[in-house]
Amino acid sequence: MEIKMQGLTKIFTSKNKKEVRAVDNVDLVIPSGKLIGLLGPSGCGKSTTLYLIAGLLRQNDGKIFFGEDEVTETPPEKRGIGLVFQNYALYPHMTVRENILFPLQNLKIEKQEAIQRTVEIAELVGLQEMLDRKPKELSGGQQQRVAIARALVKKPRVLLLDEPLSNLDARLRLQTREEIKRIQRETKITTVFVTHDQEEAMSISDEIVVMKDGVIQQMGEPQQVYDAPLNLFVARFLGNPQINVFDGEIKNKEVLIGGMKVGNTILPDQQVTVGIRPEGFAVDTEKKSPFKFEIDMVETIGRDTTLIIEVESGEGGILDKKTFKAIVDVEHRINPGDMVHFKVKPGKLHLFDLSGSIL
Amino acid sequence: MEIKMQGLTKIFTSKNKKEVRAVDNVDLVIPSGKLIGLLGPSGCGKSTTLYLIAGLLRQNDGKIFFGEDEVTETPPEKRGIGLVFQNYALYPHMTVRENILFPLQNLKIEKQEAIQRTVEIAELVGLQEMLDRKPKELSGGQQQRVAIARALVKKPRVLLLDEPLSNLDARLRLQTREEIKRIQRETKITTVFVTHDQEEAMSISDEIVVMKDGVIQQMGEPQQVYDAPLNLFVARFLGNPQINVFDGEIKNKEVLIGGMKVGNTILPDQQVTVGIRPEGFAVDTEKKSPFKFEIDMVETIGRDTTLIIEVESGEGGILDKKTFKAIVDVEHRINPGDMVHFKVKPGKLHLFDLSGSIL
Amino acid sequence: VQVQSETTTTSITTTTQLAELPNEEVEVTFWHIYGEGKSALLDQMIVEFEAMYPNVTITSTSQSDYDTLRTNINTGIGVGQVPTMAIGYPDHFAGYITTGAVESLDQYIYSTTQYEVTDSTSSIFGEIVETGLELSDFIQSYLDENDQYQGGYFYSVPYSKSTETMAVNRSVLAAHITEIRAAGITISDNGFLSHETPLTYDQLVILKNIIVDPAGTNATTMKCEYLLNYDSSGNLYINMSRQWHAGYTNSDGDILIDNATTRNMLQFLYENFTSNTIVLPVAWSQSYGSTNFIYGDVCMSVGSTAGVNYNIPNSTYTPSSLKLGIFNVDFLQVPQYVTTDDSQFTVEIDGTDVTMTGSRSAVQQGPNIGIFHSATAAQKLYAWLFIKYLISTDNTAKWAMNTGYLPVRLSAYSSEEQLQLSSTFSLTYSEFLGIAQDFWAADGEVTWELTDQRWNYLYSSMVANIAFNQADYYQYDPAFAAGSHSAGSATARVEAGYCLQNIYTNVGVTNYSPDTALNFMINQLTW
Amino acid sequence: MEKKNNLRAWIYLAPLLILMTVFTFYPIVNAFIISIYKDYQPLANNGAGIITGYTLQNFLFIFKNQLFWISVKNTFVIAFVSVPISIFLSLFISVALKNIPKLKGFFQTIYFLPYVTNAIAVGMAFAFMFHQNYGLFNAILGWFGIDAINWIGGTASWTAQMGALLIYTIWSGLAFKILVFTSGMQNIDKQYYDAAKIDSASKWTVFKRITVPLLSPLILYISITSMIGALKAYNSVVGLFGIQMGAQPYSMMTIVAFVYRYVSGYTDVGYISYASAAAIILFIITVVFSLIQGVVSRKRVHY
Amino acid sequence: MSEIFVQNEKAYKRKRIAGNITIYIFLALVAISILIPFYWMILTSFKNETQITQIPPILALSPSDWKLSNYTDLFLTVPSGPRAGEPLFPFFRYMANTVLISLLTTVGTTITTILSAFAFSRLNFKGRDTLFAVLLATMMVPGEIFILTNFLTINKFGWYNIFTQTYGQAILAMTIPFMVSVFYIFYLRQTFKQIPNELYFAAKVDGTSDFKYLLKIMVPIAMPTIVTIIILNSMGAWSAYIWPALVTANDKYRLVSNGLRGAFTDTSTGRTDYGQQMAASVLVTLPLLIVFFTFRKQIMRGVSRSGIKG
Ligand SMILES: Nc1ncnc2c1ncn2[C@@H]1O[C@H](COP(=O)(O)OP(=O)(O)OP(=O)(O)O)[C@@H](O)[C@H]1O
Ligand SMILES: Nc1ncnc2c1ncn2[C@@H]1O[C@H](COP(=O)(O)OP(=O)(O)OP(=O)(O)O)[C@@H](O)[C@H]1O
Ligand SMILES: [Mg+2]
Ligand SMILES: [Mg+2]
Repeated sequence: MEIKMQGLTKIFTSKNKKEVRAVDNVDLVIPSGKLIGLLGPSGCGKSTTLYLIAGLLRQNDGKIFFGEDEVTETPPEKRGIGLVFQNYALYPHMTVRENILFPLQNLKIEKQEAIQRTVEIAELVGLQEMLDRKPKELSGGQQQRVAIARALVKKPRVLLLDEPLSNLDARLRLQTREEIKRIQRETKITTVFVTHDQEEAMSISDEIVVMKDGVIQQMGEPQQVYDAPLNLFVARFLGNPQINVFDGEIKNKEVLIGGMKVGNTILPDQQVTVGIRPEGFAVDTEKKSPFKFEIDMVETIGRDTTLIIEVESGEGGILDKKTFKAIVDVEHRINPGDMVHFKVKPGKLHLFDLSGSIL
Repeated sequence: MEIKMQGLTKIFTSKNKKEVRAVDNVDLVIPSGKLIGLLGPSGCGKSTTLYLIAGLLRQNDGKIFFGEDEVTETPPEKRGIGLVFQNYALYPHMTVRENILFPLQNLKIEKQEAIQRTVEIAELVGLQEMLDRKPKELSGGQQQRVAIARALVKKPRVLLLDEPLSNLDARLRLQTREEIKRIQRETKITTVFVTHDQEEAMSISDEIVVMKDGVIQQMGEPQQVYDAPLNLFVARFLGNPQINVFDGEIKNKEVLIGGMKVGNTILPDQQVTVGIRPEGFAVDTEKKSPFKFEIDMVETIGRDTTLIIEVESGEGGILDKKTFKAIVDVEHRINPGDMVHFKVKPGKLHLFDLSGSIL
Repeated sequence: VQVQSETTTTSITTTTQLAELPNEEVEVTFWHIYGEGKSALLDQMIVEFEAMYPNVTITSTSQSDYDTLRTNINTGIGVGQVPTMAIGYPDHFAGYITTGAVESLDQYIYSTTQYEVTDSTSSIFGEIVETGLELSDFIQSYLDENDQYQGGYFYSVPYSKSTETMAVNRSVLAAHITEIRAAGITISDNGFLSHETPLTYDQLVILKNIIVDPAGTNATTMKCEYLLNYDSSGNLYINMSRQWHAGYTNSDGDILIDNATTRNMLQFLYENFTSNTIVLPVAWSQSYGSTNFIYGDVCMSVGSTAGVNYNIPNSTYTPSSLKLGIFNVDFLQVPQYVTTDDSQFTVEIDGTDVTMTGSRSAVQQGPNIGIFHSATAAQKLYAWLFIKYLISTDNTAKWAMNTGYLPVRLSAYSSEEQLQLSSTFSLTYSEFLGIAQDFWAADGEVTWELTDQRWNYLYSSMVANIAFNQADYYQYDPAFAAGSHSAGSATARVEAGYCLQNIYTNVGVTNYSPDTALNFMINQLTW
Repeated sequence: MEKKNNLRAWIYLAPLLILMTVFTFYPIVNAFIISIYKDYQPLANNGAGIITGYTLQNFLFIFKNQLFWISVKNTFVIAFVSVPISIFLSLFISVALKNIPKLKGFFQTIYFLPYVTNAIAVGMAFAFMFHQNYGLFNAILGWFGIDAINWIGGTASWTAQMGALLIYTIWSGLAFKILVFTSGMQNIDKQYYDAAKIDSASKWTVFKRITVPLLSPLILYISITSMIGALKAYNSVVGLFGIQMGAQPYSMMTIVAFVYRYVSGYTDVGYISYASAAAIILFIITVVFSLIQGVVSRKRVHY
Repeated sequence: MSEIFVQNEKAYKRKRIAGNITIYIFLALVAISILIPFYWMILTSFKNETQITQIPPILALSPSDWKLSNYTDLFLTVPSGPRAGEPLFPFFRYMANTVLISLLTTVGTTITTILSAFAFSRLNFKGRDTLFAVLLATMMVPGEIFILTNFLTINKFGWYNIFTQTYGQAILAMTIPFMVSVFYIFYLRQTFKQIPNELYFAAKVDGTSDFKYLLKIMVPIAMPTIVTIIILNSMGAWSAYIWPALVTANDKYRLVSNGLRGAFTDTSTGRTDYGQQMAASVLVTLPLLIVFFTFRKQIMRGVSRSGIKG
């Protein structure tokens, strides 16, 4: 089922009367049967958005539709959603089994089946041996898994997940997320998945939505958003290590950083902000490129070598940071102190105007 | 200060009388001034270990030393530690400011200085504008940052962090973790950092400790543990995508998987379990290697191409999974359906005996 | 005792009517306060009565205490749900009367109607039953109390009556016989004072000088710390105001306490408190003085006839607390200021002699019994017959001996009914009175066996005699409900007692004036 | 959640409101009306009751009554001394209970017992404990070389009586408060105590900054209800001193006793009106104090 | 540095032990003062009349000196009259009445309390705070004022009739007016408010109605408070005195307190037989104690069960 938000706004007023626009006039259509990853910095309004969709918070303005039906005024229990809370919200007095059974009982699912489904889902999240424990007897990750099981077990029409994997170890995270993906694919439940882990978002989502300060920045297929960010915020937000951002200018169809040419363009002359992802660099083994730096640190993690270059503020036009990073193949065998000439791989040059929008 | 654990054991008895050995006879020395990453699957006893060090849980057996002093019986408030709880444990009735000030007040820090330090640390974690809010008016990530600030502000002798970054977005996570690292380096506070994120653990830690079912599996420098796992569990646990594990044998100094030779060894003939990390493969462009598969899926994230090969159970000697993955340079331009011959890069072949120990 | 029949109001006609008793099933509800332990005798009378009238059921309910009883009847009046009959104090009835809820009993008392019992299952089958009541057989003061209400009707008849008598420590008196005789007071060789004439206050003062040692009770000199304890400070106030003609209240509900005589009286009491002549139980933080009387702290103690036995020391007390050992006890009438009514007496107040006119007075107290208006004629009739049965000569005597109350009928004193007091001991009421009379006549030196049952009834018999002797000058308490500017009689009695207690607790306070207590009392009683 | 559930809420409240309308609101409204009746005799006229008009004189009656002012003085002293002390003491006991490693259940059980005892027994026991010569309290004072005090004897001073009354009042309210506080403390997440330990908070700091604020709703509850209870003190005085309300008559009189005195004489002309008027005055006093309490604590109560 | 640490450690340990001892002494003193009335009640019930009034008081009696007559007298049967054969103090009948009344009012009060505390703590409706303030205000009116009016009401309902009142009507009259308690609503509301909102959210998402949420989540979590309320409330019937005496036309319908107050006062002198009264008190208290001790674990668990955070 498609979820449609129109002009959705949520304002919190805290004790000292300050207003926080946690969700600000959001228009968003989540296509039916898709898994959407909702990404954004801490406090940008992700949880709030989910709660609005769930009907747990009341919007100050705007409308929500599930398919054709407006659900703006529908109470949460009538919306048919599954929700994994960021802090689990397990019922403390119930065992794991009871926690998972609870939504099924509410749906008046036949007892035999309910028990069956509970056991299945518990196995899925690896809790089969803990069904009779109370939440406080579980570790953080185990609690999170119970929360996931509880949301999934009832096969909801819409599944909302608020950082559901943040406390799981990599392997389990991978497993669970693939399981979620699988269930989602099979059941075609429209799913919104909040995560701060972009890798996770990008690998699992059909589309991702990037939010900032309650406002949607960009929506699209993961790779496309990664490859073609609409603004500097998105560019910066996605990618790890972060994109390198430089002060640059366009002069005679050439893109210059600190006077050094890094590429060509068809745009008119102007001051620009240039973004190049670490992996957008290639080592110019012929040492011809004017874009060269002395390497300060070399980190090899697994299969990549990260070259870290420390720069004086403003040196080389680098913005924000005092370092920039390039990731190159481990084969190059570069050592700290080496002088490396960089090329920018084709299509890896992102040009933004000074307000941060893509050119 | 060095932290030493001797035969540390913690047993939980849950209501139904089942015993859980959450920490099982752990001997561990955390070198003074080092940052140790504690890794392991959900429920393996990480939080429990931290709580034991903090003195919040009482061990069933074993001793703990801080430097020369046995602290086994010392109450937590006398141990001089900072602790970030997995679920934050912020004081709900205090504002962010009061939460952070609280430990300073207890240490009778002069008021002026305390306020100063509070503001500084708040800026560090990006909370300067939320100092007067109550925890429940904060987002999950914001709460976590308050918890970090509260633990850091008092400059503890020992700093214990229980998944302190799990709710932060990538950028903030990076920032905060580097800040933690910086503070740790400067102050030389012995720090234990629990995380399920191996990348995080590996990049931040001086040494990592891998735990399973309450038992320490391996301790060492991150790259070393990654490169030379002592057992199959560690090999599997570290690395993302996971290591590929095959059923193999050694015959005449040759390592065979499903009869195909993947490398040489000096070990005597025997059945072995072979581990090869996805990036341990290289594409044999000359198509000579007998180790060849038809590619089912190709995923390109950023700079890498992941080749996914689906196999029948047991086919090609692959254990555990029904797929195996190889990560190769995006340059190779491989498409689903292509037949690819793989070589194993030198030193990337891990051989384990059938009980899982390295050979 | 002179018993005068009230010839003026009795109008016995010679023509008696014979009527049929109603023979339908009748339930008579009867509310009282007698606890389960004490109502056995009452229950027995109920059974007997029901045997006499088989169509009648008496449902008796204990309301635990007088306050509850009154409250429940009052709230019941509000909803028209009251019992057929109930016992109650005069002020209760005064309250019920203002709402018109009680039935005047004159219609029965003066009736000449007679009924023949025609029910063959009755234990009195064939007998003739009268409704009229022989008023001349009742102690006058009781009657006065019960027809004091508006219009002079009887709204209740006396049921269970008691009075106050004075216990004295005869051993102390006996130890000082010479001095007492020297002071002109007649006393027998064994320390008995007159049982016919009460002591006067002049005599009390004389005795006080002889047998009181304010420094404390002393077993060698045989002196007590205080002379006279008065259990009920309310009774002390009220009785004394009558003895002094000081003005208290009247049946119209006027509060008459704001006068010089009363102030004098309170000042006099205050001085008597100060001199240890009179003491109240608060001195020992007690409600009753009997324990301290037994301990020897005080030589004389005025208390209810019903509490006689609490004044007798015996071996169950720890010897160390009995400062004068186990002593002999005698009972006397309550002290008076004058020996004949409306005569003069002189007391010293604030150092000067004051002469006043006074009368004799002793309180009579205890519940009466009446019928409520809302009951059916048959219920009322049977209720009346039941009341008559309860206060019949034999039953009132029986009740008296069993409960410590006094018979309400004079004829009880000569009743020939043998009353079973214990399984092996039965006697008539006059024989019962005779026990004390014999004892006194022998100056205490009777030759009864130790096991003689009479010993058990000696003291009850003493007070019964004393009560009968002072019945001459019984006074009743005016009963009235509160008006729009003053309190009712029950409040007045309580406040009177509190007034004295307040004065007592200020003994020794410099510059204290009893006027404070009186003013407070006035503030509480009038507005 | 945030939507107004008007209808639903009223359904939940229906049983309460029906019962209260009949048995609480109606009598209260009635009391207000009765308080301005002139010469009201509720039972006269065969139970229909009669009045001769309406008046505010009944209130004047109260103010002119010396006893009322005695009652006000005593009531205020009881309320303002016993409430803070008993709250503090019971908090202290509850915290102590929480902090002991062993015998917790044992003590809790004992503290519980007063609910299964009988008021008469308690009154007698206390009267004995306050006995001037043989009582427990004077024995204890004796250890510290303090002379025996006449607490509740017939000639006891006002201060001593009030002291005894306060001790008795505090004692009898303690068990309930301990019960509420101990069960309240169980609801506090243990993590906060762990965090406080890590933050090196002393026991006192933990008490002041963690326990008390987190219990603050309950503390407010207890202080409001015990303030109301103390302003309605009556049974404790009767228990200790009997119906004369003091070692000397009325020396420990309280406002409710004053009300009760006139309620129980309701058959008398105007008494029930006086009682209602006094009750209304007490009601106003209580409301004022509760409002003050509410306002004062607003900032400090954390929900 | 390490030296100091160790010293502190020892001093700390000493301090902690000393602290613990002080706490135990303190708690023990409180416990003793709470037990004294019980002791006194039991002791007095074994004394005879003169021993009771004795000064100085007798502080202990050896078992051989125990006078059981206070107890045995209670069960003496009425020799004659309409109640012939029944015990003087109808202990079992009064107990049965009391238990019944106690159960009914407790069930009623608990239900109304839970429902209204829920409405006041979770539901958002117009006039909520005003209504709550009004309820609180009713606590401030001395209840003595209600009695007369309520009695009249009970009568209008036909529950009180001096001749025809049935047991059922008496029960109604004694229970219905006491099935609400603002005091407990206030208390429970506080607990309910502390249950995190997320649980309500979670339950909504899990498809519960408000009512089911109340029943399945709020009530179990607030169990400590509810048990407390149940205990406190059920004791009420044991001390109820004035109202039962007022609205029962037949003393067979009354409660133990009515028996305790009335039975042992010598009506002619106003003196109370404390020995018997205490013996009866012991008997009345005993079942409570037995219940309490048999279910001690459950009750204490209820009271101390850790609630909200699991
Ligand atoms: N109070 C308890 N009672 C019973 N078992 C418990 C209790 N606390 C923890 N456990 C069990 O002990 C084991 C270790 O728990 P711990 O919290 O240390 O795990 P963890 O490594 O921190 O896991 P996670 O990463 O999920 O937080 C788990 O299996 C958990 O279920
Ligand atoms: N009850 C509240 N009162 C006031 N402000 C609030 C409240 N709840 C949330 N906020 C604020 O609204 C903003 C959005 O909060 P939200 O919880 O949606 O963030 P989020 O995107 O989920 O962040 P995170 O990843 O840290 O969980 C934050 O700035 C937060 O401080
Ligand atoms: Mg969030
Ligand atoms: Mg953990």
